[in-house]
Amino acid sequence: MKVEFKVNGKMHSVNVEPGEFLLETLRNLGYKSVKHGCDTASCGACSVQLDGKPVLSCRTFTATVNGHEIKTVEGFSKEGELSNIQRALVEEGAVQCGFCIPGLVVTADALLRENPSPTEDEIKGYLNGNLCRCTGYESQTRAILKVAKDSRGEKS
Amino acid sequence: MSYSFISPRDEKELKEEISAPGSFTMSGGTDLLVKIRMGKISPQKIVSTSKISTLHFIDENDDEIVIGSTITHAELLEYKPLREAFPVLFDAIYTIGSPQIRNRGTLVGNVMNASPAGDGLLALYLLDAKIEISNGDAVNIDEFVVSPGRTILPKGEYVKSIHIPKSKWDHHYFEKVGQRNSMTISIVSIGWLIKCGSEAIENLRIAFGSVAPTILRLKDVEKFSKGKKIDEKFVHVVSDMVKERVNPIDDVRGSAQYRKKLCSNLMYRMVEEGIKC
Amino acid sequence: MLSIKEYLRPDTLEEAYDLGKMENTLYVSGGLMIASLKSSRLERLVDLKNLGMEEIEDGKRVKIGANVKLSEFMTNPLLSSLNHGFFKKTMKDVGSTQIRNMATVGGSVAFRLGWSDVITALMASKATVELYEGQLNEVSLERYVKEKRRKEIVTAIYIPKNDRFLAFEKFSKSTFDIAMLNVGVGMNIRDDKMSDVTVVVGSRPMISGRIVEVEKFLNDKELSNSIEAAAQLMRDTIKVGGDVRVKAEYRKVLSAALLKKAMRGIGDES
Amino acid sequence: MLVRFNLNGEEIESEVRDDERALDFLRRIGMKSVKEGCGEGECGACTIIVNGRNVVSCLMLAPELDGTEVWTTEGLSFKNELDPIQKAFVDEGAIQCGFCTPGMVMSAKALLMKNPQPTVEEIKKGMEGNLCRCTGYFKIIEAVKKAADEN
Amino acid sequence: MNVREERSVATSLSSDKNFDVVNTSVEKIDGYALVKGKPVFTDDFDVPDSLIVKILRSPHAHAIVKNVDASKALELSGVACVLTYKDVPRIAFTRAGQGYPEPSPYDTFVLDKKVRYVGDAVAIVAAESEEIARKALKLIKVEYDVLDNIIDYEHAMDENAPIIHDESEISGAYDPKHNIASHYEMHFGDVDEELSKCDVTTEKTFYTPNQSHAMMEPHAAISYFDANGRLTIITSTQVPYHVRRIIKRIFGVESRVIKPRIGGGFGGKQAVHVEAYVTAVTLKTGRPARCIYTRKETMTASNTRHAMRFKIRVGADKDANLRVIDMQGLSNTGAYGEHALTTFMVAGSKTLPLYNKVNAVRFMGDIVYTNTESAGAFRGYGAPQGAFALDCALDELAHKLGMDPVEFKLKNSIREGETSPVFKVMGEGREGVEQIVGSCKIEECAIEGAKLFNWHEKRERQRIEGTKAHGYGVAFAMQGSSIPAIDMGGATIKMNDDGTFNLMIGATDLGTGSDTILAQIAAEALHTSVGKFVVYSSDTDVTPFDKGAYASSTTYVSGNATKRAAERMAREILKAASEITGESVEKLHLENGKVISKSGKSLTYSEIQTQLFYTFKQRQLEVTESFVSEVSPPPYMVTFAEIEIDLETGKVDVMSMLNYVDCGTPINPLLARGQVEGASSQGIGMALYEEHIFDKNGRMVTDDFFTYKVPSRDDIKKITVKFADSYEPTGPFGAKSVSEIGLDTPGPVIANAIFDAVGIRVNRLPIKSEDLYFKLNERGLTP
Repeated sequence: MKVEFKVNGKMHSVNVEPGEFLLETLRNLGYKSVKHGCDTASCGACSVQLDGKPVLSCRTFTATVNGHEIKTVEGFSKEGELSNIQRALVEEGAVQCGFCIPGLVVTADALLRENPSPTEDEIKGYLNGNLCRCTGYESQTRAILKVAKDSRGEKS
Repeated sequence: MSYSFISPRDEKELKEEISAPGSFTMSGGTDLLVKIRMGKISPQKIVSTSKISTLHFIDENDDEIVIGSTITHAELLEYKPLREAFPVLFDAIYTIGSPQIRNRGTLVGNVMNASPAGDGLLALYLLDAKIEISNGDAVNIDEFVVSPGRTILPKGEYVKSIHIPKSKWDHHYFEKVGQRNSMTISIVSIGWLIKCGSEAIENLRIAFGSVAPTILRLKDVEKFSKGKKIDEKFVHVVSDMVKERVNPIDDVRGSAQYRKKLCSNLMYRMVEEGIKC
Repeated sequence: MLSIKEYLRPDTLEEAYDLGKMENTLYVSGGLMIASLKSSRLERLVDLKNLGMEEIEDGKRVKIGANVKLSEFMTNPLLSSLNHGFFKKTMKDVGSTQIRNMATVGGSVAFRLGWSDVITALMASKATVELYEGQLNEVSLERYVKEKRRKEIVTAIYIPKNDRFLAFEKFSKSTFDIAMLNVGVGMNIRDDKMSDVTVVVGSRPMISGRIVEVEKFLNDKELSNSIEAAAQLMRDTIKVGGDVRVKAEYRKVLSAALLKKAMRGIGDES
Repeated sequence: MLVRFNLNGEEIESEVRDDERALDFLRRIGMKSVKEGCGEGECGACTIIVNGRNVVSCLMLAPELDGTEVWTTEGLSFKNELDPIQKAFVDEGAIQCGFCTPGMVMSAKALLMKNPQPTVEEIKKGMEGNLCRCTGYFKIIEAVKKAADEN
Repeated sequence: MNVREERSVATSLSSDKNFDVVNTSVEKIDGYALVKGKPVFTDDFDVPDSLIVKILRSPHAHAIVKNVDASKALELSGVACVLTYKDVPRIAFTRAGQGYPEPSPYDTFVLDKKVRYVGDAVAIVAAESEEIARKALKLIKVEYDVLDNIIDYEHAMDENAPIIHDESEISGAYDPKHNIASHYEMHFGDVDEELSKCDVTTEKTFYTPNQSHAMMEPHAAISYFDANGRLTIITSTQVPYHVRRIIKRIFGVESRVIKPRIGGGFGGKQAVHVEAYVTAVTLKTGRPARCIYTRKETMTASNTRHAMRFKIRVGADKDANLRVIDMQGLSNTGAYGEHALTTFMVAGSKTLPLYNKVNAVRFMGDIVYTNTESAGAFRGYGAPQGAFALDCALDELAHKLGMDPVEFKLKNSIREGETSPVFKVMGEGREGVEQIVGSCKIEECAIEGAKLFNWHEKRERQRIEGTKAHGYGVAFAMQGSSIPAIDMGGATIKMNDDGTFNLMIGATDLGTGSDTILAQIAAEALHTSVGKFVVYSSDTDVTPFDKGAYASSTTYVSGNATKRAAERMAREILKAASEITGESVEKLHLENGKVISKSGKSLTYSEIQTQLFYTFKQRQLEVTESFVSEVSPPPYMVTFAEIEIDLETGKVDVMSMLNYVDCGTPINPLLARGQVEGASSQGIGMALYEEHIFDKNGRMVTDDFFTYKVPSRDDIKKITVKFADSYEPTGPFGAKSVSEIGLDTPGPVIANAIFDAVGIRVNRLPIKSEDLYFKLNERGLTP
């Protein structure tokens, strides 16, 4: 079946299988940042923004995104330039193996749009669906707090 | 460079397709695609004849051999009766392009290309071939070809076949002078057919390529030669005649002067070949 | 990828219902649960997304279209303020941000999952379910989860608008996990006196249901001095099962403990 | 338009553009052995075999592949086992930069299919449409001869 | 300014060491690519025309494969091949990626006619698409002769227990007829006699579970013949060189192993998992083959931590002198003996030397086969298992002595300049090496840590308030830095005329940041910045040999190799500069990417190499150095934790955890901190959440992230990391290891804190709220 949707502002018109998931479609289109980490909606590595909201692409039928807008981490940085959240994650040492990072970036970005000044608890709650096995989360939380602080003009 | 492609299955469909404006008929494509690439033509539609079975044939009878328009050079070379009947045509085709080109290019394509350097065309001139057009007309080759790249083929018609009347010759000759041996376009090409009488030439046909806007048959030289004996003196005379009659141009492959000299010199091949007539 | 033959996107409820009657066909709302089905018999999905059902309507009771996402409970001003902010607080414990952005209230109910937190919370609020079965019907959520139906389409949930205090407690191994047991409690409370009490326990591992004995016991009693006894009664009367994750005996413990926490929560709040 | 043809022994069905050259299409579907050297049929680097004959794929349109049987160099070797022609090219040092080699191999293959025991002259004639800038052709001729001898 | 060169303020400089690049928190050099989601992981590589490989796995824990009928599958269009044990070489090998000769038994075949756990491979299917491959799996008919199985490792040595490895080809196993993969015992002194002389003793049995690595990236490999016919394997591995060696052993084929970025490993990728399957398919079909494990396969058919049981006896005199430690262990290696002996030995060798003042030590036990997923290497490698038993036992002893456990453990622990006989006796799979401890700041860790944590103040607090109990625990740990006298690492440095260096290392960055810290080490030695280093790791055809990423060795071994190479490069640069300038080497020095002479001349590295390329004694400066250590200097750590128990449910939350670490010089404090935070979090998972449940047929029920709970963000409350001011004389710029030690303490520290809170000694991990509740209930502590 034919489905049309935008990824990072670029229109795609693709033929997909009726039972195809967005994760598969996006990776086939070359958006390799979207990761397959589990099969049970448990890890968040496949998170993308659907109309600005983080969802799990492994559980989203591609058929349902017809006419919608998707954002992956590929859409966050221009060449050589990082978004604030990306920069903070690198600076705070929150990127170890990096496998969970694309999903984390799109989720954290949504959090900061919805709530520019989240508390540590709010960060933890919002990002509870993004598993990371390397960092113990502390550095990732620090990075998000840092972005929030910077955006309030309180330079850390 | 955007066009559509269609490959009709029969001649009726072919006729419909080629009458549309901007459509080009393609048989082998070896010249057409290069021309498109070079921007010389911009077709809207390419109509391939390759899948029309009624155009893919070679017929032979006592009087002639008829070659369907989609027969490739390679197929002709592999067709034994052709080699026996028209060795000059065989030799000419044998020099065309490369195996890859001969596997795709057709004799009709060579005719349609109407190049003054057409190797197969030169042989057809010598052999007084006739072109059978889809409207039923049959036209002599030298009337069919008008000028470089142009023929009298009416718009909306196509070539069905080439008829080559059988005739007996004792000697035949084809040579092309090119910058290299393979894959080359001639600077000058020459071909002749000779029928010997008891002591002298009974009949001679001679043609040159790349020395005029079309293949040049030198009919007056042919007439002059009748009853003459082939020797140094004869060749000396006809080579001067040839020099006067060819009308080549300067181009990247050679100057007019060089070409003229080549033509007259090539006449000496008659002696070198040891033709006793 | 699911090996299915068709993904259909009907535009009307009637059409969807007709399509749903076909063999080996399931409805999709959020899609979260469908995706994990490994049934090789499934042939067809009927997407309910084009049917609208996204309204949140205020009135004597609040109508929530079946396609409303769980995240709306946290962000929609009306839903997040219901019953003293109960749903906003509760939904934080359900799934994750991504899951709440995908899962719909209709899907959460229609799947009748034993461990559903949403059903427990809604049941405590005395929600009802609107269904399409060729015509629109409405049943209480309790009845809905108990009854076997076929091919019905959940179209909306109604939450009564009132001043009841609600509390939800969930026990799970880690914070991003399904409940080993969950408890929802609702009541009117005036001067510590309880009335119109609902006590719901889910993930036992059987599906959520009201614990009528405990409710009866609590009605008309004072909250502050009934907690221990209610907990004891809960432990004694509740029917639970064991599974690989947790033994039945411990579920009983949890039912009592979570009831106490919920009641204390209501006590603190009121 | 949709074309169906047999590529290296497998049935292929693919959407092609009307004005796409067979060369571009074959490379697009992964047949990277087919090289573009000149784009006008002069160099033979894009040689493929269509219905048993070697042709230059730069002067062929992709729609024309419909219904044909096509071989490219990819189809000649299985695993690491080489076709005798490929082997002979390696053994005889007929490969220098290697860019012309796939086309060479296909022309040699077509030649030997038609004429299993060609003379040197016939080899030269058969390979005349393939340019090589490295080797001076001697080793190529020897390679084809060797492959023929081993036939 | 290049952000990578930005200096972080969060550095703690060793007073007498003045570093420029080392000991600063430069940004991870692969951070940008990762945070942008660039296609850098194995599954992100599109190799055209790849076959998709799937593995048919056994539904039985123990069975003979009587017949495999793949005819139906092979009829399916798009199926390239189905391989069974008849189609692959019958070469016994071990999947474990270790030094050679391998200490693990050769007891594994790519495919065997016997299956030994649920998930064991039965057939390899390769098809044109994932869907076809999955269909083909279902069409293969396998006849099994189901055998009795052993799931519970405590029954592996029972009389009449089924024999798991009865094949004739097995070698290197201790007593396979009794399911004993390996056995170890050592002692010095007479433990029974010493125990009898002790005033206080304690004896207890402790259990640790078979934890899953749960790295976020599942196992993945792609193999293909490159254009020249060389078998090339792109694989998510920690041990590319071992993979190459093992593939050669199995298939007799040479290969190139490329490690791209790795999505976490933690020891789980210190083995051959997927590589053998894709290789078999590529060899069979000539086609590229890719196999990406599902999460379920990653959970059920790769490796777990070795579950261990330790019966421990410890004793002290009344003056709180620890006199004796006796540990009798049992380890579950699962179906195959991967890392069987070595992990078990590390449970002793990386714990016992910490308490070097004892008169007698015994450490012994068996490592047994069971019909469960094979155990393997997992961060800590036995040490967390040993530490749980030892540290908890000492905690109890301190309690019996009425002594603050910090004080008791500190009093009896090792100090700088001391040694332990255990170092010499126990190595990994063989004898160890003697070593004097060159750096040990355990006093700072304990004393300063206690202050920072408010240990003494907190211990005065009320433990039970309402429905909650609070407890405070401490745990001590050591680890090692590399496997001495076995593991080697190499580094090649090449100077370019643009002023950059290529640093080529076999060391395998699996997310740890080793590429970055090795570049820091090289930059420090070459007096330039990290940004000048272009790092390549690891490609067996390009980079020099390195043992791989394990055994806390990369910073220490590969770091020393890198330092040596960089120092030699520095000498080469000085020599070249001397030749160019005519000034003697003694008058030249390196500074900020330049050679500076006393006469004031200066030449940049770029200028030197440009001259060396084109105009002057032409050559490229390139050096290769390697390093193998004679010692394995332990890092030390003291962890303090506060836990909260919900008395109504038995649920335990770790409210805060302080890790005070002596890892020598942290080459990159930010990344070192990340290592400790991550390890702590995995340790918390192991202590509280991560549990594998098997059904009676041996099938793992907890085979996904939905049922196997690794800690999520909200589960981790507060982890603080502090580094002691330490300098290891044998380490590169004073560094020791830091990657594993963080996993050793969470188990004991949480258990000790629970004891502190409610007086219940938990002896089994994970600590389930259910179990704890009923214990609390028994003691009347539940409200």
